[in-house]
Amino acid sequence: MGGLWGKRERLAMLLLLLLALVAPFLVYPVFLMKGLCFALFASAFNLLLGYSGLLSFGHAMFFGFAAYVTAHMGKVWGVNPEWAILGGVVTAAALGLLTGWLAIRRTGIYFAMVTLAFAQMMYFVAIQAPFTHGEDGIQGVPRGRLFGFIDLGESLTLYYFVLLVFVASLWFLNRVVQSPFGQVLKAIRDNEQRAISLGYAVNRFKLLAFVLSAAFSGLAGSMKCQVFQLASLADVHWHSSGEVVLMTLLGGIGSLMGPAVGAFLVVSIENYFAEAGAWVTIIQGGIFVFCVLLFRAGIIGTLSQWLKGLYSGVGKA
Amino acid sequence: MIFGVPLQALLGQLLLGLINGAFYAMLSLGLALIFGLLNIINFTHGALYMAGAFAAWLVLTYLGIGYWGALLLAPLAVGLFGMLLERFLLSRLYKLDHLYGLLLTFGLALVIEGGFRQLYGVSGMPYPVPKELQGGWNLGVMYLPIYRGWVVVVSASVCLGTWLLVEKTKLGSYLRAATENRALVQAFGINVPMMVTLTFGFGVALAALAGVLAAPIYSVNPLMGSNLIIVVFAVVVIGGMGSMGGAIITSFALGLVEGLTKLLYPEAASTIIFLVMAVLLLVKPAGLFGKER
Amino acid sequence: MTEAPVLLKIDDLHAHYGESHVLHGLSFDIPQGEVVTLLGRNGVGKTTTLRCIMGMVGQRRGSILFAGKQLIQMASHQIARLGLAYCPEERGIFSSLNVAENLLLPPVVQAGGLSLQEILSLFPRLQERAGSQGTKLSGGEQQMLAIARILRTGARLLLLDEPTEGLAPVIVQQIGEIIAGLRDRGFTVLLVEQNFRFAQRLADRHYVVEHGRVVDMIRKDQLSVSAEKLRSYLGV
Amino acid sequence: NHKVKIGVLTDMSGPYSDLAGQGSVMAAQMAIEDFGGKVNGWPVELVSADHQSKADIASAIARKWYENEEVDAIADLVTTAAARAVREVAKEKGKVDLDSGPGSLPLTNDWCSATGFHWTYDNYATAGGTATAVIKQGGTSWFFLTADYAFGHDLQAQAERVVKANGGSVLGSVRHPFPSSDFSSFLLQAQSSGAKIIGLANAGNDTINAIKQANEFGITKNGQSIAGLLVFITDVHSLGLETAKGMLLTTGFYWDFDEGTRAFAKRFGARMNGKMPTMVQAGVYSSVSHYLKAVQQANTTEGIRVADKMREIPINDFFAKNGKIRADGRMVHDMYLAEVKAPAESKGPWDYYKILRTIPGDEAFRPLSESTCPLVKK
Amino acid sequence: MAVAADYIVETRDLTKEFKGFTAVSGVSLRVRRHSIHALIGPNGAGKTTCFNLLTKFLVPTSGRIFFNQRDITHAQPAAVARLGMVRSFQISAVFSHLSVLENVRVALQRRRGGYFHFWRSDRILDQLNDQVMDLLQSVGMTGDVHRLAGELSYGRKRALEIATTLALDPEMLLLDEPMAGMSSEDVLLIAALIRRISANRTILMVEHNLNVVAELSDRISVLKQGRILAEGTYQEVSNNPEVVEAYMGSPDD
Ligand SMILES: Nc1ncnc2c1ncn2[C@@H]1O[C@H](COP(=O)(O)OP(=O)(O)OP(=O)(O)O)[C@@H](O)[C@H]1O
Ligand SMILES: Nc1ncnc2c1ncn2[C@@H]1O[C@H](COP(=O)(O)OP(=O)(O)OP(=O)(O)O)[C@@H](O)[C@H]1O
Ligand SMILES: [Mg+2]
Ligand SMILES: [Mg+2]
Repeated sequence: MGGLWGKRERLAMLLLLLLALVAPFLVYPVFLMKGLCFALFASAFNLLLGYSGLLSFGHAMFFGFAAYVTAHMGKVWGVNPEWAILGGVVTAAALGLLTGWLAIRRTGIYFAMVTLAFAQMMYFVAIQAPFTHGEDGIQGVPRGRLFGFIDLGESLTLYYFVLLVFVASLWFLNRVVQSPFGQVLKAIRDNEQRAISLGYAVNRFKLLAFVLSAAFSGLAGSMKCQVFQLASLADVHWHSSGEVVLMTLLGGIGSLMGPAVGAFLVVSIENYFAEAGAWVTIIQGGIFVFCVLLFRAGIIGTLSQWLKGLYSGVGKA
Repeated sequence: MIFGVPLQALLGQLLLGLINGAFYAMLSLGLALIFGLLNIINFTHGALYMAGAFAAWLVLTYLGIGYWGALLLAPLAVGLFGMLLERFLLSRLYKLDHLYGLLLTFGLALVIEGGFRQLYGVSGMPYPVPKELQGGWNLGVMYLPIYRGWVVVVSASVCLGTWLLVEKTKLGSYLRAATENRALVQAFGINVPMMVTLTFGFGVALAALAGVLAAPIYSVNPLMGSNLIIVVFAVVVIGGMGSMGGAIITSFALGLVEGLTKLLYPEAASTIIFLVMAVLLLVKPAGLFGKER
Repeated sequence: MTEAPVLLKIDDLHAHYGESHVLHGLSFDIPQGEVVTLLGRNGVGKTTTLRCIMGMVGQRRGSILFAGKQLIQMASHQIARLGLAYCPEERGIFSSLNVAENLLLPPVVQAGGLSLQEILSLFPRLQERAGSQGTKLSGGEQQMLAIARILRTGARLLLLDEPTEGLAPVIVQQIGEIIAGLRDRGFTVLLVEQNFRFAQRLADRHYVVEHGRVVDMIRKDQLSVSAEKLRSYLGV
Repeated sequence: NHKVKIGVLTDMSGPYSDLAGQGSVMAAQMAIEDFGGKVNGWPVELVSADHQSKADIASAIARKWYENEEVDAIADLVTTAAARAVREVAKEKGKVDLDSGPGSLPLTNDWCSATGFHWTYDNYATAGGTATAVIKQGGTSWFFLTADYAFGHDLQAQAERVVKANGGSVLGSVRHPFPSSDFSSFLLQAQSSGAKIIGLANAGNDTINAIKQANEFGITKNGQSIAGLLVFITDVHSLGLETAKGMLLTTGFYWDFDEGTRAFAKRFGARMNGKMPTMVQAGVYSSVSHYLKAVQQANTTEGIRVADKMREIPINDFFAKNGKIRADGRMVHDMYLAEVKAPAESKGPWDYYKILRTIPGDEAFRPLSESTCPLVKK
Repeated sequence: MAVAADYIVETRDLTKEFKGFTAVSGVSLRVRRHSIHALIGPNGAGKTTCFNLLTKFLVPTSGRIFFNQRDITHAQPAAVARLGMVRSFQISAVFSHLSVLENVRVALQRRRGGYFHFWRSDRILDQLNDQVMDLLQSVGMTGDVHRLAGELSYGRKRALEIATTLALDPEMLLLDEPMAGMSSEDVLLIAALIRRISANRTILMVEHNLNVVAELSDRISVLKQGRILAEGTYQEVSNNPEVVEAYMGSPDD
């Protein structure tokens, strides 16, 4: 509750940040970057699901199309990465404005299905449009030089760039949640009629949240394109939309770090179990089932409940 | 000539659309039932449809039980399995946000599909059309395999039966009420957990039955259901949540629309349903036959 | 005055919502065929008591004996089948059912309830609005519906949580008559009421609840002498 | 610290996991074992992973392997998108990739690289080979069912080229979404076109379902024939001979071709529950052993030098007789035109093909002179 | 269109039909500025529907609505609230996952402005806490400040609802059965509160508790089957035999 973080949370954050700074020397950086991109994606998604109560089943369109635009700008137009990324984000935000404007008129499962429908149409566009190159995608995108002089070809440089973007975005998303705007958003999620009767034009709040979420999903997509140097159909497929839902749920809806943790978990499964071959999806499914049954409020949610229990137990004693 | 297509060809295509609609109907009915009940999109639905087809193949291969036996046995076995899933896994989540059910069923679907894939590979197994239903009729507009006609008949009668069961008995009221307020319905003396388990089993059995019907047409293959869920769920939503009749009618109607698209703009055949859904939901917020709350 | 046999006996009932302990050893009896009220300020645990009886509160312990049967471990559908029915204060009308479906939803558990005819003649309003979606009814109409639907079930013990809330004075009077009539037919009623003037005329005995405990019991014939005490409990 | 490390990156859970997948890993392992597990005293290690047919996963794994885990060569790479993604990384890192699974031509044209090899087949060979044979049997008018993605389009284009060059005609085509399960509508369109041949420019389950349903709708009985432009033996296995009999197809390998292939297939089958190897899996064996041979002779694992060596020495194993690698990375070897046997002709499981003709490598594959690969000196 | 300035709200021939059922029919209602006006009538008479029409939660089938001489017949509900006409709900509407404090603060925030500021910290909202406490005190809820609204008992939710509505400091307040479900003690408290705040506001309320109505209201309109049956002071209305028959019933004790 509230915007104030306890000492413990701050300390934990600081430790995490330190860990993130030295991580590329311990773990393969590209894996870390992939994790960060998806963590950002899930966090952006969580802004909508966790704090506005809107389950979008079409976020892949923002993620994927931002990646396409970044790839196209970087590869075909040869612009610097910062512009290519900005291009991706703006595309996602514009797409968010357009689809959100229509979708927020619906709630619950209907909202989910309208967003899914739009995403499927965008998927169709991605298959048919020449610039996306069908199922080959746009490959071999140059990583380029940031601002013209920072060479992102270096994995380590790129890592710190991605980390910076991630931390800044997460900070910002958290700020949105814990802002006057975020407070109203939570109220609307709880009881829309009541919020209207208090004089809030709820659709504008939802739309703004939707666009912000889309823009940051786009940012995540653009960063992913930057890291892997490709943009592909897989990013626009409904599986991606579903995956981000799963990541968020896995980590815990409506918590700051939950979606990021969920994202890292899913990416790690894909990464570390890739060599288990065909068993990957079975293991992944098993982990999902296991997590739901064990961590019933998402990993972070449940952990923090346990911790709370511990502290309050100590406090009472 | 309509849309530059000879009337003959058009009729043939529409007929095929109707047949596909029959599959959608069986699947969407079960899905709608389960969604109405638990408020979750049952992501295992596609996997259990596949399991139904596999059950048919398994009893044929290992027990020598043919199509007719499978038609009964497969839905029974899969329905029972579904009931176990509900009792031991899903039922633990009812106090949480409905979304966690999605995570669980999605995970289960991965496990089930993965398991079959490990055991039987992905290329699929041949399953013959039963002797009694081989051959076809020449309808003039097209050659209609008898088996496809049979599918339509089975599907239509199962749909009708289910619809009567749910809409014309109090079961429907209980189900709808239990979605809104489980505790209160139970406090009226209705064994809600039991009802949920049975209904879940029934919905899943419908999926399995569709699987058995599909086995002779498509190859029996572990991935056959994996992309189905999203389309079928779209059908349910277009029909209007909570409306069994809506799900049935929409299934057949969308089969037709899809058939027409396959003729006029085949590339868009798998997208058209979503286009219809987007437009429809923006115009009619609760789908074709749904009630606005 | 000879005591009727006890139909419901609650002893040392405790209930929790998560970490908050709401009922602290609440005990009281309801004799067969009486109208009994629970009185108390907002938030003292009256509703929770009713929900415990119906088995709708997850964390409960103590003893609830109904006609000699222990209810504390039972699932709520089994409890209902023994002949108890509950009308919740927030009414619990189902929005996905229309008025008629709402009315017919609770299954009849015992013979001897009111017939549909009788119910509709008591609440003609429900007949007029029969096809309307349940939650589209006005607040008072929903209240009538919530009461009406449990009258059909034939349950011997009716738990009514603030049944007069939101009803027009004429209807309140009518509800009073219905409850009195039910008592005459041998039903037992446990009533939670804020409208003391209404409760006063109907009830055979009143239990006063404070902080999750029954702190006092006042019989109908002692009301006048206990007026001062009541004022201090309830501010009436 | 010297060792040789080979990665098999393939589809282990998706639609191509039967024709490649675990079998490809097994083939690679057999190649290593047959080589004695060591090259010039350096141990040979094998790793494998599932790319789920997704370009991004393939790219990520390839990058990790090449950069971080000292993998020297990656084999199989079924599906073009994955192969393409790995090709980009391999090119950048100067490492070897051995494509046995994918079929798209650009791998040896626009996307070619000095260290990238295309081993088993390509669309030119399978679609072209089959179309030529079909036309020679009198199948002059065609209608295509094409999976609506680059791979399908390419298959269709390759077949069309042959059809037109041989005086045949294309009466129409329909692009179906990928993947599809119901083909009845498309088949009806094909039927009403009156074409003698229905060309299936798709793969895997799409092909299987299309053939099954063509049978069901009596299309094959009514005088029209189906030509699968890319058919693997696992597809035939799944269809059953009753449905697939008489179909013509082009393959780079058939297990029951000669002593060598039978010997390999027997060993393979013993380890794979009796399954026979597909051309992709056999190709993986061949490409890995050739790679090891080149490492041995070049006495290094450095990509460019091994690749040069690979081009130098001819390939002679059960898979290829006198195979050679061209400048564009194409491994040229003989292909086979096969006809699916009728059930009565088959002596047992996996006895599916009659080899009608050996298509010499230079005829089967697109001439080097037509290649658009920048490495080809003109 | 002359509307006398001493009437803050005026409706003309307001009618609302639901699929062939007329819930409100031809209601012309005038509410005098700075008065407490009660709307009573049997269940289902159309009182809540009138509220919904006034606050634009429903669109009237016909008729017009004026607020402060302004035609608001076609305004959006949120806009009406911002113009200064705010309602409470008959069936409690609280933000159940927010604390009691936050519930009230969300309303205050609307008055304060800056609610689109997604880049600022919500700590600036703490300035509002004193005001929140005052409001909670006035409904006797200081003990529950940090509880989640969803966990409150029924009666407490009603009290919170009133505090939240008051937080907007509206010119015109529509209260739908504010006392329902409250204990007698709280009824007195809220009645006193309503009396106090009515000094410079207009209040239109629906209430079935006749003691409260008699005690508080300056003027009463009685609605029956969607039409105005009678209007006047409590004295006048309660002596009208039609009203007694349709609504009040035989006077008790
Ligand atoms: N779901 C819940 N979670 C947590 N606390 C709850 C919950 N429901 C009720 N409580 C708390 O339990 C206590 C008793 O509530 P209960 O509803 O039984 O009161 P009540 O006597 O019926 O009050 P009222 O007259 O207002 O209806 C209250 O303090 C309330 O805040
Ligand atoms: N959205 C709606 N659709 C259909 N009928 C409605 C709708 N809203 C209200 N009604 C009907 O209109 C009538 C008037 O309802 P309203 O809620 O205005 O009554 P009320 O005067 O507030 O009654 P109460 O005192 O019981 O709250 C009722 O019969 C109700 O069933
Ligand atoms: Mg209560
Ligand atoms: Mg009302």
